[in-house]
Amino acid sequence: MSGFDKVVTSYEEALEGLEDNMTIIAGGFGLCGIPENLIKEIKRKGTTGLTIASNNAGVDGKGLGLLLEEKQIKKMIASYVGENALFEAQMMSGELEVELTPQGTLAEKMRAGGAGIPAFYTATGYGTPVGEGKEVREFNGRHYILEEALSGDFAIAKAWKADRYGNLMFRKTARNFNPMAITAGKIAVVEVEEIVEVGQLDPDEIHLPGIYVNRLIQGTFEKTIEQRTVRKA
Amino acid sequence: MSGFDKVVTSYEEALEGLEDNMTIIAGGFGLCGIPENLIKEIKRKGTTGLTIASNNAGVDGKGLGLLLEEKQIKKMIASYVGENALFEAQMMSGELEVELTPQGTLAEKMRAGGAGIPAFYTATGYGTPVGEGKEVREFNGRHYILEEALSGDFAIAKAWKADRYGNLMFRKTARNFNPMAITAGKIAVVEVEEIVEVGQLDPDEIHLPGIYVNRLIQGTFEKTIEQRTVRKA
Amino acid sequence: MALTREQLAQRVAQEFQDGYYVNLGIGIPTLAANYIPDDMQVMLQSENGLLGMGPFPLDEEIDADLINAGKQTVTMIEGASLFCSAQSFAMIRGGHVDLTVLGAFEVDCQGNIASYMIPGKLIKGMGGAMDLVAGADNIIVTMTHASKSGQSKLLSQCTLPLTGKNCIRRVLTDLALMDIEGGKFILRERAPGVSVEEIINLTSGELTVPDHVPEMTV
Amino acid sequence: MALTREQLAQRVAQEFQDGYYVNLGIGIPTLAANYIPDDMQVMLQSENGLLGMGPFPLDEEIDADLINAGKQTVTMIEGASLFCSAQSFAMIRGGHVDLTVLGAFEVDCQGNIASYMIPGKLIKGMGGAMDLVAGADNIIVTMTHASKSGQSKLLSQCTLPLTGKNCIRRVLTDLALMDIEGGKFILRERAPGVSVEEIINLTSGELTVPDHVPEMTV
Repeated sequence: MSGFDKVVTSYEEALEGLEDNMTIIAGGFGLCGIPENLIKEIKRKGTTGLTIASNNAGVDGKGLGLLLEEKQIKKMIASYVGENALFEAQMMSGELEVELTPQGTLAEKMRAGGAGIPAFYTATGYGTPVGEGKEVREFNGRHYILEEALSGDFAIAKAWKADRYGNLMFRKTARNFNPMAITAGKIAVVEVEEIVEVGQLDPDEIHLPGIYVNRLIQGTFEKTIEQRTVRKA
Repeated sequence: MSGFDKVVTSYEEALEGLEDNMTIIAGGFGLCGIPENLIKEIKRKGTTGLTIASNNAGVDGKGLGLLLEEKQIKKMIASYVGENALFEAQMMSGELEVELTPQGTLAEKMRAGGAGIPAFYTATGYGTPVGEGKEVREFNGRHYILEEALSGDFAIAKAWKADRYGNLMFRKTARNFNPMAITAGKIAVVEVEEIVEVGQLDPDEIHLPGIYVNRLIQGTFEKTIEQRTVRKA
Repeated sequence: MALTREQLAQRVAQEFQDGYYVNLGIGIPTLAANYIPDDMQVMLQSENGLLGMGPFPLDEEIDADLINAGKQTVTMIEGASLFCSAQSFAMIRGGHVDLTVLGAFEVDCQGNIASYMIPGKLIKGMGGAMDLVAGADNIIVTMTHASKSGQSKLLSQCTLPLTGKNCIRRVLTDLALMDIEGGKFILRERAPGVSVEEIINLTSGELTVPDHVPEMTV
Repeated sequence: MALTREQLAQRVAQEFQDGYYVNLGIGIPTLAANYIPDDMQVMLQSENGLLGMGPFPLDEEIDADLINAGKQTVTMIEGASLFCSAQSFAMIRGGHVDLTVLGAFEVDCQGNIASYMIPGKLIKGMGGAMDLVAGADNIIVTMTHASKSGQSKLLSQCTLPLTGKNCIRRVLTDLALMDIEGGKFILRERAPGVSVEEIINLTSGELTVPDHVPEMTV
């Protein structure tokens, strides 16, 4: 009787079934709250031809930047990719396809993918390159464009704490895209800093219910800081 | 300097500006988590011609049932209205207009209203009376109908605990429609069991940020139970 | 003999699998929770915002803030989680619930279901039923095979306003378990002591009867 | 004299009102947080999921899990709240943020803004900027009035790909504060010591100059 116990004990097992040319929805904002060990495992596996939806594409040598090094990514769906020289080079050379998506639209597309909403209207991007080729419709005298949901074969995400049933809590701004990314994956894999026994989490304080989580693994994290900014005491 | 302090001290002040023929979005499921004192204040004020979106319409003498007694409601947008004889009588006589909306669609319409999404597609209601007159569109071989967002001149809702800035925590299944209802009101009025000082709530445990709340009031609640069911020890 | 309510609930429970998230409608579906096998974990979703619903409370445990979708006081099991209605229906509409069990007035061999409204008579509203039937791949409808006056509820076409179109694949009645495939009912199991002829007589929609139709084990 | 970065930030801060929820873009807009008047409370929204952003941390306070939209380490003020990106942009898109301040490459007198892309040269992406300009009623664009080579950035029609269409009503440059109304720039204030003629010369789009154009107080 395994029931609702989502815990797996190796990263290999966590990403079992991930194959070339699949689509992955990834959590994280910059390098904050990224599933860093799951990304490393994808690098180790050598899976290629991937389509990845993630707000950013990591930096050189960190996060999704690791997968760019090996040219494992065929297409990126992201809102901001400005921190990565390798990314720019591959995009300019045409090796890497890029679909720039406004940040809020990207978040909403992932949420829609998880929530059974195939498409929604938003004013974001109307009259810009993002709106090109998309249906425009007026509601109450304002123009909106139609955006379709995003979902993936896998979701990879990072949370702070989980119980064995996959009930999740996130920490501070490391929450970001992680909850929606998880809901949008056919197989949702989440790595966390701590796994507690069932019953240890207050049901009112769970940020995302375990029903969305398929596999759960405890890891250790580098948590690289991109812009270390301090004030004087 | 009032800043972000949302606290008002009387129910009269809480609903100042509510006028005849306005639209109200209300939280609550059955009699659980309803803004019972705000409803009583609407009864006291005698505001009429109201359009109210709420999952249910209360029961005779409780919740929104109080406003039916005085015929203050012109139109109800609800998913389930089966517990209220007065409601049925007024609906059958044509005094009360009713727009039956599936529960999940109602929740999503409120969320959309608060989130700047004017409309979305859902499979719910396709091929049923709910879908009549609505646009049908196919995505990936499946049929969906277009549903538009809901928003109101006022939102009335109930939370458990708040800080003075209107950051909210809900308790158990009294959460239900309350968070979305609040986001969908031009003026969102929330009554709570306890108001704490700013800084007392863990930012990670806030269910709904105070930015959505315009007025906050502390009340005492009857919390009527509709179906008291127990098991033997 | 037609199945009793308890037997219907028992047969429903045979559809459960270890690790299933299940939404049970009011009535017979809810009873099925009493028959979850001991060697199996099933988690109950209540669409008003609770995953991991437990049994009714002891008198001293009653909490007005903790109810199920039928407005009954309930409890939570360990590992439960609470959320808003938008999240609850994201879960349902997004197909994350493994099994949905609900009642109906009529089902037809196109997989249509009518369960929420009898025009001119009963207008209570659909609650979450339309979302549940639109969101789940795996739905079991439970109902009596025929009305008290002997009218079949398994039709070639529903006569009442629909709750969902072309979404039902499995129906359990007091007489039979049937699948719906290719515009036909397929008789899979019969209630103990109920003959295939009786089922044929009380099924108005097109019915395929395999050579062997086993009795249910309840 | 053209305004310095600090003076631009000071002038932006004069748009703040007590109780405003404000989203400040990277660069000059962020500096405006240093000039919030003492008798006023303003709460900063960071679109990566924080409302109530505080100053940069002390060295010992640094937390890799707490950054702003520019990926800088930050702190939280008392009364802050944390949330996911969907909630953050529900707030923005839904018009709940009172004021948005952001930079741009070009603005035109139709209220169009270009701020995210120079084709063939700079392709970093729009981040949250398209959502911010589409979601807010109250936006201030801050930028230099002209390029280093003296080309106006206040145009009759933007030449770069747009971030948003017909959404900008107020622009603050190092030379002037302008509103956009009825397809024209309207000169509201000029930087101390800057002449109306200088502004006219460096404004390419149609410009209306009222009889009296006061100097800014910075």
